[in-house]
Amino acid sequence: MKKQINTKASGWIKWPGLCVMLVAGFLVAQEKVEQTNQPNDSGVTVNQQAVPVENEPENTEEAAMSITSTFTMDRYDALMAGIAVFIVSVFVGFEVITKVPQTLHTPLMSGSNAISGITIVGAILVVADCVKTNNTIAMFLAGLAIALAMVNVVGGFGVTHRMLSMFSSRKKKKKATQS
Amino acid sequence: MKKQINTKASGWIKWPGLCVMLVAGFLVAQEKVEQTNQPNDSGVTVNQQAVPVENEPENTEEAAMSITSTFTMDRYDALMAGIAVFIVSVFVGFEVITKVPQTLHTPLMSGSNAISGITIVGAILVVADCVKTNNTIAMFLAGLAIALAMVNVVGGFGVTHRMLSMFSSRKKKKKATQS
Amino acid sequence: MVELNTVIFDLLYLLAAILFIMGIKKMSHPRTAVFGNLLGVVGMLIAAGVSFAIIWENEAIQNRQFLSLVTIVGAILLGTLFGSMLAIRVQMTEMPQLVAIFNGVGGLASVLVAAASLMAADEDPLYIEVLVAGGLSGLIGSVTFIGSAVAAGKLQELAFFKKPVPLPNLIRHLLNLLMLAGCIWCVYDMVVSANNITLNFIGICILGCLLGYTLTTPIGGADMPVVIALLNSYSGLAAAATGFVVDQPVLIISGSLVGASGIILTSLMCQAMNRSLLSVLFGSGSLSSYEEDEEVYATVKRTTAESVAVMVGYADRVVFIPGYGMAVAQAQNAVSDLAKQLEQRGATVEYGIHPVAGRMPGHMNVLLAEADVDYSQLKALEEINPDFDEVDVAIVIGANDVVNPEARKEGTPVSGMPILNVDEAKQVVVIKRSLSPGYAGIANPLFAADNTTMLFGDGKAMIQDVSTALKELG
Amino acid sequence: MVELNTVIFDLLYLLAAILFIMGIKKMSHPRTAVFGNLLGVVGMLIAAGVSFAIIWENEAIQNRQFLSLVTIVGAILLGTLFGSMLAIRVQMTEMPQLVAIFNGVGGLASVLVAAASLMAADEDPLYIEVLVAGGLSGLIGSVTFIGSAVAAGKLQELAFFKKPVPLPNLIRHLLNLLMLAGCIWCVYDMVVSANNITLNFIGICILGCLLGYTLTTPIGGADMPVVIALLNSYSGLAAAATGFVVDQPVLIISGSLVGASGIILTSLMCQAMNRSLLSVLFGSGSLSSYEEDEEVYATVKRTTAESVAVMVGYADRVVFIPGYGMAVAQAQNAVSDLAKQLEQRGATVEYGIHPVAGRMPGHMNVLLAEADVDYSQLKALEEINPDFDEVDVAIVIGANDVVNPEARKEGTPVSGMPILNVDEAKQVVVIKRSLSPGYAGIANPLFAADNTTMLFGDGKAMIQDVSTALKELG
Ligand SMILES: NC(=O)c1ccc[n+]([C@@H]2O[C@H](COP(=O)([O-])OP(=O)(O)OC[C@H]3O[C@@H](n4cnc5c(N)ncnc54)[C@H](OP(=O)(O)O)[C@@H]3O)[C@@H](O)[C@H]2O)c1
Ligand SMILES: NC(=O)c1ccc[n+]([C@@H]2O[C@H](COP(=O)([O-])OP(=O)(O)OC[C@H]3O[C@@H](n4cnc5c(N)ncnc54)[C@H](OP(=O)(O)O)[C@@H]3O)[C@@H](O)[C@H]2O)c1
Repeated sequence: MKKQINTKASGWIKWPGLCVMLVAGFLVAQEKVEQTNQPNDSGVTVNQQAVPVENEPENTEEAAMSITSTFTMDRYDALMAGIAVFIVSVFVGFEVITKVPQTLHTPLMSGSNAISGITIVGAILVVADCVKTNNTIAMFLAGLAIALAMVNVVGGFGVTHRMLSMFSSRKKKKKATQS
Repeated sequence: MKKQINTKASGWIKWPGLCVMLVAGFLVAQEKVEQTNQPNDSGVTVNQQAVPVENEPENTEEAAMSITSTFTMDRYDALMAGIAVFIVSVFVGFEVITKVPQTLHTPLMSGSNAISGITIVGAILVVADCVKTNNTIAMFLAGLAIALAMVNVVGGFGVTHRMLSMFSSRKKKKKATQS
Repeated sequence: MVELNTVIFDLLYLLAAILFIMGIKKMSHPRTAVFGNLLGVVGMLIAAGVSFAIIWENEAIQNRQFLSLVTIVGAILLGTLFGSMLAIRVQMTEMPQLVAIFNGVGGLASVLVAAASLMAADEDPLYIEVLVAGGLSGLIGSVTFIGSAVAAGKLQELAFFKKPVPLPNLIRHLLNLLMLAGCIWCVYDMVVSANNITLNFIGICILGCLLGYTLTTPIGGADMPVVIALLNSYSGLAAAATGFVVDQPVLIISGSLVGASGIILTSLMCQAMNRSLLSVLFGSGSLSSYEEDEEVYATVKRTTAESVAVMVGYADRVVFIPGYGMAVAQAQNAVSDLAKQLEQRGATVEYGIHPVAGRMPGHMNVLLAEADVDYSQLKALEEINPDFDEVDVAIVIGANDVVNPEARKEGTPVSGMPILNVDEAKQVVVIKRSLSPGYAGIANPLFAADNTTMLFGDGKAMIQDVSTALKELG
Repeated sequence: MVELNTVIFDLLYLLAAILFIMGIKKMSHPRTAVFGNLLGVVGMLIAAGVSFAIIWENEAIQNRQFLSLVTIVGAILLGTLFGSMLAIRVQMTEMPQLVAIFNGVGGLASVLVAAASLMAADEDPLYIEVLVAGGLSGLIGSVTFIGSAVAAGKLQELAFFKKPVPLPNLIRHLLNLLMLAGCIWCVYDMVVSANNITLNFIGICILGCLLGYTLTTPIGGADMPVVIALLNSYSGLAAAATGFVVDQPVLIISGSLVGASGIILTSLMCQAMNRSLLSVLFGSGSLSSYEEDEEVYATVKRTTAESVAVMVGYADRVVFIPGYGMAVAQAQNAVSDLAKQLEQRGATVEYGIHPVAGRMPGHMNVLLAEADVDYSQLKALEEINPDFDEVDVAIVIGANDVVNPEARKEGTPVSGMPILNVDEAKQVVVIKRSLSPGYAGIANPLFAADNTTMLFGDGKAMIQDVSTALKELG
């Protein structure tokens, strides 16, 4: 019976999930294509990276033409690999999480909440950009994001730990021997 | 008992496996770094893609300087994402395969053999390069690779199917009703 | 161009992702779960530490170090303070609200990161997929933020969230669709025109917030846990989208882990309540309230704590059926004490846990674990159901819908939901404050069954009364 | 620069990878396994079709279409021909060899792809990680290729592979290490000097081949299946490395799936044989052959097919223990016929399957499935072992090591290996051709036990004799 529920559940989740993911990936890709095709109708291929800070971005006509920088093949590869990471991770997620017993679903929820606090990485990294462009508002937002993500992380892991240590039998045994 | 075997097995496999993977990834990355640091000591950043076929590769001094083209940040991102794909896929593999029952281990082996025939993708794609550089030996090798991969694919899936249809009970029931 | 440090940092990020996966794997057993959680903590420390190291090394920052580092450290301290306060002070009964709040906070963080990175990069050329991912992150994040706020408010039973939206369903759906379309248009415009990025992003966020509100307010309070799990999934997806913005696989991996977790929990809950996700999200909204209560409840028998004590005092096998009411009354410790007393008298005590008892999956397990009940005594639906005919006394404390035999009939709001077959026990005691219905809002024929007696009163007080009476019994 | 087609193609590649994962997931039950395999086929068709479409669209090819397309199509046809011939004509008893051959073929394909892509790109600038991955692919691939060839040869018992390498262990290990170091140096040189790529690559391949030979030849034939599973894992890793060469996530995903599968099977086999992987790979090589056979076998009792027929004809519960000998004798159909006869006479028939019976994991299951035995009759070690004292007759056909009670003692080559407790059955019949030992090369006290009788002869013939005698019995 329990088994059946699991199978059925993963059944109806997985297919739409995958479809949505594929469609989303496709949309993302589509957008890019349209965009990149536009400025490049002239046959000029612009290979400009945003990374090198040393060379000040030259204000050539290409750079002015569009604020979005051109999409290199490598960049595209990175994006595709990112999508692959996403898809495979979803599989890992399904496999790993269907093994968590019912009893632990509440801690699982708060624990995964804590993990979603990983946005703190993004929040911290973005500070560099804020400093670079000297954008105080962005800096404020980033700081707020860090604080919020930290609430998520500390609170989530903390409360999960509190719950889980209630489940661990060691504590109980100690009490039992005491009394 | 069966459970125990599984857990223990995955225990001793996983850690060394992960370590090897990390070390390998690190080595790969290391090599790259050393290489890229060398030619770029002069502070010149070369952003040259190998992809655009339309623009003939200009034989500037940079291109002649090193046969290995420069490593862009995007390229690096793609590589990192590739490593991430690898790691996560190994997890998926472990999760999915530990669920295959003993009974089906022989078909699993031949089936996974067939899947490793995916090199056929690489073999076919490389033909384009061979044609472009007009390299007949490479073309011959690629053709051989295609044939070998195809043996793997057809043979592997075929024999797996043969084995698995022996397991499927339908055939048996039919026979049973016949006799 | 690629420095050694970058490589090491990125590998450490991947290590963090691996630790998260291993952590969740370890959650598959209560024995190893604590360790799993610690693995997660280590992973997060690594990830945050690496990010900090990257910032520390950044040239731009090293010139104007002070402000930015103060911001970061201050924000971390602030977050830690609030987070640990929440973690330490929250009551186990308030877990659903807490999870909702965390969801909302996570969603808002995603929005802010996307906003900051779009604004800060305003003058630089922006990659297109960064724009798309940023837009998605903003949309999902703001829906999650407001949606979770509404959910938390409803669970806390704040008056503000009680008034329904006075709109017919069709118009509501159309409006939502329109807003969604508006969001997508904003993303599209942002990407194609590439000019008014900030404006568009603000538009996305506002529409997302509205959407979060209109999507969640019509959903009934009983369905909130489902919504929370779904929003949990969304907050993961928002994190994954942020991963595409800042180009970090670790965010993508962790985000999709969380996304998968949320969606699985959502579906399991729906299954256990025998409802489809669609009917939860867009369903008829108001369930027709059954009004034949008086008829059903004609034969209800009252009892007293003393007679319950006599009944259980000489029983061989007692099963407690906890429900949401136990959480409200905070009766878990009283129940566990009574159970220990009964065990000392030689009875076998078990707990029958319905998958959706309480207000979130595994809610009862957490409460009982808090009260030191060994988890080997907690029996799941399919374990305990075949045994009910051998149970001497079943004590239903604060549960209602999960023991409602109406679920076996057609056409009721709980039809088809698997229930605990309490009515097969030899004797049933139901402890609740009145004859008022549970969250599904329908009458419960169990209360009027021949073998059922009702003990009216607050769960904790009643259980304590029984305990006392039992002690006097000697 | 990025065309719409490219995007679609890449998404289709990912779809193929998803199908592979789903396919292996479906392998978790015999009922769905056929469908799972078909999913794999579909995935492969998509992947190959997409690759072909990409080539078809390539400009360079469209100019000189003829030759390249002929090459591709011709190669595909050739491969299909050989592959299907192998798949259709192979005997189920030859599965280990076949898997070894496929492994080798896969490894060689990886080498060739890496070689072709390095050579073809000779004049273009090459990315460094492509070089590294190409080198790895060449190394792993050639080790896999020759290693698998040796393994297949050993399993087929070709004379050539029987002579051991006349080198002491230490020197052998040193030599191997040296070769490995040489390979790594070649990769390094290829990357750093970036000049003599072809030369270095050839060096890698030659060293890899040598390494494959010297690593596998000293390993005993009984350990070959472990080696094959390990090489299976390697061939997957080679494919993953190729994925980094051509920058396709689908190759990485599928390759690591195969890699994981191989390594899990390796470890399960080692566990079931109670040996560590290291002792299999580098172990002492020659096991000390026990020479007290005569003493052990003093009390062996012979029997005839007729008396076995009488014995089983009136038994209530009969268990067959198949081993490698059943595969050699191809006796599976005869066994299954005898079993059906017994069932018609009212006996319960089961099969006790040891995890390492035969020569590869699940070998016996495949053979018995071929002979139409229902898989509910196949009992695993831990299922059947507690029941042996209630078994009337245990018929051991061609098994030896897996029923050797010596395993319970210390200090023998099979010590600690879990065995089928056949000796606890009321009566035991062992069918084999002689008293010669099994693959572990040690005597088996079971043959001389009080309740054991030996039926000497070819497995198939003997079982058929028993069948005939049973029919005459009426
Ligand atoms: N667990 C989940 O994940 C989840 C998710 C979504 C929805 N739900 C829904 O939540 C419901 C759960 O069912 P349930 O049986 O646990 O609870 P329920 O049906 O909501 O009934 C709770 C009962 O507890 C009583 N109660 C409240 N406070 C009390 C107190 N202080 N002392 C004693 N009794 C008290 C109430 O009656 P009085 O007012 O008369 O005392 C009420 O009838 C189901 O409808 C389920 O579908 C659960
Ligand atoms: N399955 C795996 O994955 C795997 C992997 C690695 C190693 N192994 C090893 O393989 C061995 C498997 O044990 P096992 O008990 O199945 O087989 P075994 O110990 O190798 O013994 C096979 C027996 O079959 C007999 N035999 C051979 N041909 C026969 C014929 N035509 N008719 C009748 N009998 C015949 C042989 O005796 P006669 O010559 O006297 O007839 C021999 O004693 C174990 O040592 C295991 O460690 C298995």
